[in-house]
Amino acid sequence: MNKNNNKRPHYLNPYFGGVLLGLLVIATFYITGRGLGASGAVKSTVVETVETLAPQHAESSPYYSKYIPKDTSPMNNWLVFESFGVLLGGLLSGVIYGRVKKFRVEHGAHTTSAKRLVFAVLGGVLFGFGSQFGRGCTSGAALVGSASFSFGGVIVLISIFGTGYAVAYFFRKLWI
Amino acid sequence: MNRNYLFLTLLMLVLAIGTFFIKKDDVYKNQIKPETLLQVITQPSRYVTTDQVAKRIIEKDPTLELIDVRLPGDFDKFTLPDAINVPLKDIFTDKGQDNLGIEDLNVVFFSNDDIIADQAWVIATRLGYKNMYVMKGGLNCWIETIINPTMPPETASEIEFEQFRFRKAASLYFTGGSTTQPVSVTKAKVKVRRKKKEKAASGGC
Amino acid sequence: MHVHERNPKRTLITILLFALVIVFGWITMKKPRFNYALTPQQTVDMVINHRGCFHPYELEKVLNHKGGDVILIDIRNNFDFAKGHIPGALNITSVNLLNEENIKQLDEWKKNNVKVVFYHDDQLQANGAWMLFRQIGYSNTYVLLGGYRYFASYKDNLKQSEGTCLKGTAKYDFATVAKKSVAGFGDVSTSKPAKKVKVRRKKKEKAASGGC
Amino acid sequence: MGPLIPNDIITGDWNFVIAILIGIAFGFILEASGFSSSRNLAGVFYGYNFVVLRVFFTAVIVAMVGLLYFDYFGWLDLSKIFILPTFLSPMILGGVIMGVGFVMGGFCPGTSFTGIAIGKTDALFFAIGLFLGIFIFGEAYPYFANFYNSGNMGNVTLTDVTGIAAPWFALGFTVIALAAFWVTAEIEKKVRKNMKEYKF
Repeated sequence: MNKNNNKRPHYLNPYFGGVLLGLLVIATFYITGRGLGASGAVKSTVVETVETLAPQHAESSPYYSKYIPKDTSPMNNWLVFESFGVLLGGLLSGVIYGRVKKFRVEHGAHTTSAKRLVFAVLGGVLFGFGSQFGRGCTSGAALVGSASFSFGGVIVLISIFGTGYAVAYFFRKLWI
Repeated sequence: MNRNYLFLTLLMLVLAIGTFFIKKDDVYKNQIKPETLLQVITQPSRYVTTDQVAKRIIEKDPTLELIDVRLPGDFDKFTLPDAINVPLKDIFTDKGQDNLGIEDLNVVFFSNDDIIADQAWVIATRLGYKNMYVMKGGLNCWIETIINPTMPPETASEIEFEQFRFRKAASLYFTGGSTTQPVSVTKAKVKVRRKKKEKAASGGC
Repeated sequence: MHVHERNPKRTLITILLFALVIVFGWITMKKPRFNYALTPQQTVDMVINHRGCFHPYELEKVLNHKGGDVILIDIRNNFDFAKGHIPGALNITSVNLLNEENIKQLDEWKKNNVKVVFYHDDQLQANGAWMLFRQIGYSNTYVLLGGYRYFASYKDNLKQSEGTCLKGTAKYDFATVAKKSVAGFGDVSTSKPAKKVKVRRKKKEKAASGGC
Repeated sequence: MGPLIPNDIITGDWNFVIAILIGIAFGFILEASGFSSSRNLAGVFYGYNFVVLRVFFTAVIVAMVGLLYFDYFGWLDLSKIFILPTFLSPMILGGVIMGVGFVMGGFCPGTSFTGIAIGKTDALFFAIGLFLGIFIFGEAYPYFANFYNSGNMGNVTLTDVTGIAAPWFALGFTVIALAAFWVTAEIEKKVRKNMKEYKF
């Protein structure tokens, strides 16, 4: 390895990160009896937005109405607070390791920033859409679900990574 | 590759294999501890008398769930009104457990006499179910006290006569005579009600 | 390899600490005093096949030979015991059965293959204690059929009890007895269809909600 | 003893404070492991960076094994924790869609938040995409409501479905994960030789 690599921003040893994350999952179960998550917070934001802009539509929709609590706002949700914490935690780590900079786009060698952004949005749309069928995303369903021996969690885990490898070839230009 | 990776791999394997030595009885999660079981077993509070059961059937108590633990053949020939048949051998199967632990229902086990019902009660209690009772004396006692009550001797106390009148009326009720003499039934019921539960059960098996 | 992947020192330390916590938990964990030796299935088999019953006629031998390999335990309270008990019986009130010294005694009997027979006023009241001990592995325990009451009334002629005092049988033909007393009998007691029960498995108590 | 909040050892008032603290820890671990970079994440599919696989599977096996021990010691009642419900066919489809989204977008929801935190525009766009995706789902929900609710098996665990005891799954996952760690380390070495431009 060349010396240049060693001066790059420092990361945790991935296994160390993994062990910490595993312990965090246990701690979360120990304290709250539930798991981590991320897509749920975006869902709450969607429901909140729709409810603010078109309250009647939100009430009558068979999907949104499931997530509108009677006495509080949809944003008054565990996962929303947790995701806010994720932002803070990411910022904290970024500051410590010196990775916080002005907004920039990261992309592979053979693609442009514009293309990268388009695919980021498309990927986000698919991920958001799929996470509703999957009852959670990689953190909520695949990670925490599998860790708590949930059958569905393992199904989502296998399904996400299996598909990822199956289609990776078609998007190689974006990354390699 | 650092040697520590080898240590990590081995350590993680040991931890994972270690989980095999802590295997718990996964099937019966709510099982109570033997010490607790002894405590409840020594309490006679699980026994209810045939009079109490009869009264609750007559009053159409919605919280009463009668479970007949005899064999299906016996059950088909005769059982108490609205009883469910869960033979003793099925008590802990999924089918049997569907009938137990239902919120707000009080289960009363009965059999020919009380032994088999009591055994069902012990097993179900061990499995963690609550609100269960055993009809003392079982169906034998049911016949002797409710269907064919014996007249108390002249010298008996008023309470015993009241009980007898109740049983007589109940007998009519359970053998189909209730429509012919509705008055006596209600009378008896009112009288019986005045008695406190604790004082009741003085007669029989 | 990148620098941060070269030496997983901190990972190793964390995992070791985690392992220590687990070892600590293992050591400090309260081991239950008793474990069930019989599954519910085995318990049901045992009671259905009337295993572990001690018939009154067997008492005769015990009384004549004085002790031997059978120990009688009166599990009533000591007041009832003082009023009268089977000769040679020990008194251990049922609530005290699991006490340290009694368990020690029972363990010894179990080791020496001594039959331990529980009795109360009748079979019903000794049934629970007997079933408990069978279920926690004391396969040398028995329950006296008929209980003390039967013994007290027939102590001079225990032989006749052979086959007679097994509880659990119907004394009457219920179906006929139940309908005989009244003429215009309805269908109340015979062919009533079983009540429909809301089949609802026991719910988890207060499980946490959540997920994404 | 645990879980603390469902057992009322900590009152529910603390719930949101705890949520933020747990979130901070979660975000820190993700960012510090390098999950804020989409190229690190996508590397798992092309063999040049297996950080996702390492962090993810280490977390899963540590949590699986830990939960089993904690349950046994009576510290954490596994019957009281939330088990993700299983909807078989919708979950498989959802996973497939998410898998494609992962390769295209290079993030997953949690990691995109940490990306935003350190100033990645692509992470921000991914999060906007997430918002749109869930919005589209909500609007189109009536068309596939039946499918969405099909295959409901309830809150089942692997043991409930297969009848195999949980330690087998813990050991199985551990062995597979450890083997994968050693194999992918070799793959990574080979692939990286050909990628002069990518800085780790």
